[in-house]
Amino acid sequence: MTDILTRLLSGTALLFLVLLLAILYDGVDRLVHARMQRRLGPPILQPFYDVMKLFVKENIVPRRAIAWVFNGAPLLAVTAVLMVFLYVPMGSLPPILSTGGDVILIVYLFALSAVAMVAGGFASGSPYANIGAQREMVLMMSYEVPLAIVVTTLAYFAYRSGIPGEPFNLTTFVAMPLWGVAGWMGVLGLAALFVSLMAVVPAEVGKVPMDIAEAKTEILEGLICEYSGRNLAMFKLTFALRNSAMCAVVVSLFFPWNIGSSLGLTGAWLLVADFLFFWLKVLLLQVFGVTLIRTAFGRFKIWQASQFYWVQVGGLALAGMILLSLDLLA
Amino acid sequence: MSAGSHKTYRIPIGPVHVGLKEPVTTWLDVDGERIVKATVRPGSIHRGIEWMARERNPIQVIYLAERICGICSFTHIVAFLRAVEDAAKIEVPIRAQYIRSLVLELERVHSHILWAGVACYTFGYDSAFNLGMLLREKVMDVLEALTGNRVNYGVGTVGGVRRDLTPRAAKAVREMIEFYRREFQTFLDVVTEDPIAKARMRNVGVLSQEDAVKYCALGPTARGSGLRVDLRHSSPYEAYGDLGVTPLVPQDYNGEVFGDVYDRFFVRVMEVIQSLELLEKIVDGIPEGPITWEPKLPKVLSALKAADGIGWGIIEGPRGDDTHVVKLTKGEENVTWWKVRAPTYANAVSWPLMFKDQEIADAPLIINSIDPCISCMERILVSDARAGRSEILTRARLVERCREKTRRLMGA
Amino acid sequence: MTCRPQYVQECKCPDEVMNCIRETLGECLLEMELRERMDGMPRRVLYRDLWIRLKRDGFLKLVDRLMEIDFLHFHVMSGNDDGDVVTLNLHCSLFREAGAGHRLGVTLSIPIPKDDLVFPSLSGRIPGTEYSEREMREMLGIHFEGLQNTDLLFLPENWDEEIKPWRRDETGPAPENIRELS
Amino acid sequence: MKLTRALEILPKSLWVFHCNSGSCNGCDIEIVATITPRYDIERFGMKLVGSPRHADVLLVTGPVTKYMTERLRRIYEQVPDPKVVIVVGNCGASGDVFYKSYSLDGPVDNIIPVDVYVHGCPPRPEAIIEGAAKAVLLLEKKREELLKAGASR
Repeated sequence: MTDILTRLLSGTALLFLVLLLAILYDGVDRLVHARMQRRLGPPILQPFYDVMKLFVKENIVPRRAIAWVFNGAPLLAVTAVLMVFLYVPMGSLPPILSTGGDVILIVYLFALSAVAMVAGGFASGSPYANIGAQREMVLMMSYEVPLAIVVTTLAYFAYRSGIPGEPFNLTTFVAMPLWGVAGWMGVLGLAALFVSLMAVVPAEVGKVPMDIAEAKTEILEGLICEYSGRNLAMFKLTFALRNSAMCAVVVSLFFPWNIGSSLGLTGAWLLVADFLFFWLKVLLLQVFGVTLIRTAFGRFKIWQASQFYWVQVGGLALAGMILLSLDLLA
Repeated sequence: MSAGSHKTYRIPIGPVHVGLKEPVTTWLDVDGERIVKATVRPGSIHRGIEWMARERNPIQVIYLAERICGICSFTHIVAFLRAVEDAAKIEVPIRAQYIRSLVLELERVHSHILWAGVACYTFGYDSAFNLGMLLREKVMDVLEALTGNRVNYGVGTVGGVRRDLTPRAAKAVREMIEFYRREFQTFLDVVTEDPIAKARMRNVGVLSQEDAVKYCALGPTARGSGLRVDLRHSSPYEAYGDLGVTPLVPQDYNGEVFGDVYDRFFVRVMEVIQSLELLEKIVDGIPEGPITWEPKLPKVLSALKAADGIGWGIIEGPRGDDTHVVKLTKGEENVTWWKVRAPTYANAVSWPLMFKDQEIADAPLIINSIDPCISCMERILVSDARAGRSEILTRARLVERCREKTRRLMGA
Repeated sequence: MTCRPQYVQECKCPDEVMNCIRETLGECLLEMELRERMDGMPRRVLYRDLWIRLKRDGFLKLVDRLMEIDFLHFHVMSGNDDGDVVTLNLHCSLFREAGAGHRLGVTLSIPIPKDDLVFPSLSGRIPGTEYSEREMREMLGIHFEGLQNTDLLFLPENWDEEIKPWRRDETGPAPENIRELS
Repeated sequence: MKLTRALEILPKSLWVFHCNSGSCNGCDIEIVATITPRYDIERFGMKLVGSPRHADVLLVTGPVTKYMTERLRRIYEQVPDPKVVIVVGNCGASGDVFYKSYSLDGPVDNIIPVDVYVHGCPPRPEAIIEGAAKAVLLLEKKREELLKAGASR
């Protein structure tokens, strides 16, 4: 009983902290983006202001929208992504719900939030939102393939190379970095998997060049075109959270090293140091994997993005899979 | 996507758009992502400028002509002035002609860079947009130094220009040329060599050479389709007869013509570089002399009052040739009638062809591709089925409605 | 008639074109003037404009003849209510692609009696004229025979189509249609 | 009241929807200039948004043409409360050179309530930023009214 209570409390506290960090990172993203464009950029706390403002604005439900889906979708979307953080070990802090879930569940949670957004788009009854929702669906179908390949390959590799623990659980990967287990072919394969997973990130978080479903200049913000006020704020949170969540998962899978123990820290300090180090890694990944990419490229068209994920990224992921299998055989 | 089912629905792009008669609503019949049919409906910004001119004398019309379009304002002025000068048989001093050409070329530079930036913005390439706009500020500074204004310069007058080219301004122009020679290549590289940018523009919105002729396409749109048409070459005006302009077509650089958005983009960007050369020739070769045919306005007005006839002014603006026709009647102070044909007016006819079988994602880009005015990018409207409401809203009713909504919000 | 959708690369001299027009039109030709546009340093002729006034009957014949010389590039139509007649001007050009200074501006000016405001549509021959014809229809009330699309072009949907904004007689905009903004 | 605290932060985030109701484009390019590196309004937390539903401020340029009247009203309604309308340019404020026509319904305050006028033909980017700053103050005032209306219920 007390266990459940502590988990509940610590979970809530953690999620709150994560929410703040995710929004802050969104601010960093915008600032870095602006600086790279030789602009001064917004204050770093800008996303906080935006979200708070949106919460006190009027919440309009279009007359042609299906109200309960329209209002429920943002809530579901944001909850689903928040849930992801319950399964991600942060530094030496074990995941709150470690026993209950694994990588497959995380992938599903991401998909669930995307589906919620699609449902919201379809429910808003605007042709632009409709197109946006269709695009999001197509995009989802495209990036799920490389994502599935990466996740299953990693789990298979972990299982076959005899790493202790549940093969699909993130704690397994964190406890024993795969880079150390693999041979040179395996390292190559892991690198390929890493790159293909990073390629999925912009699509998951809806940023250029994969912001096809929300393209402002094409279909007027698409999916979220009809949303305002509180609902829009929740979608903004969803995007920020997805960004951090995706990067957190990548960090757990590929860069699970901790700093605390090598500094000789113990107890609470170890937890704090590792936690901070974990989020530092997430930030770095976010800046290099999302912000730089979105500064350097334009937007894909939907079929170009599909092709990109099916052929290039999918191919790379497959190559990674083959290399890792060869490594296992060798 | 709605595979199999062929239910099409209509989405509007527009209506907010720019220019005298250029604002356009485009209704796209869409099947999934594919455009089946496009219907173009201009008119949202029809202000009746030609009708307004009937109550104004030619000098007053200059300021009206300037506000046909804020981007190519000087183009409209010069076309109008040439029409008036043709009707009234007024000779413009050479120095004034050179200054007119100078401002026209500066305007072309600013318009093309603006367009290129906005095109990048349209397909989500914000960094290139920002880089382009950063570069554009330089030419805006020069225009400001030369004329005192950033937009709507007000330098043209019947029989000449109102501002002389001071040595300081000439120095600013030279500096600007140097600056662009140094910096513009970066922008060119960033955009023309970026794989995504190229993928977004290549084979999009194709207008074949044959259609370009048939639908009377103009300016960069026609040149992007491979036609060697440029009024600065085929019927030189002002100082262009001395400058020797050759039409810039993509086949001279890339070997082949696609007639797509990329080619139009390429033509515009290369024309900026061409304009720099022209600007240099103008600044070097500008002769001394008066800048107006007659500095006293009452004298000009009386000469215009005595004039009788139709004049035709046609010049190459940044977007294509700009045609103004003016009728002056003897004994009447005001313009009898005036016809303006902004380039987009002609280019828009070929829009439906470019839209055919393209994707919605490309629609704003295609709209942009002929019209380097700031596009519909942030001005695409959602038009909904509630338009059928018959109630007429007064302002008081609107305020009431607004408050009602507030109460509803606070109650919730 | 099918027109060849390309421009000629070599031009004819204006006199030749003028002779050709004289031959084609015969008594339909009311007036013809060649204007030379001078500019530059030294001041010299840079290009020429041809102004032709003709009767409506000779119009199509002339257009077809000019199309044989070069694809007639259409710029715009202008028009005016001149009392008993509505004058329609077509501003076109020849030899657009034929080299430096060779473009020849051609203006065809045709008076149309007000009691029979009908004019043949060119949109079959030159598709680019569609907008201008629609504009002249809504602004001056000229009926174009053969124009497929007669939707309003510039005026708002709720416009009373009986009112022709550019006319100066009773069909023009009445004072109550006009708004003073300031 | 907790809401008040949250509201203090509001002015720092200003989302703008731009509607051209018949302008000559001169104002519009100056508006674009304000989002570019030299003037960069994002440093004040302002940005242009693509849908009126996301906006706090409606920026209108141009004397309203008959074709645009209804559409402008509809956009105005789509902007959620609290909202401020800024008119950029002389012609939207008074008609300016377009003072008399058969196809104009404007000026803008004839159609929708206007809060801030930015004069100039076209105004410089600095003037547009100043207009936005005024809008921030007004937005605050409107919010207080909203709060009062909420408190009295």
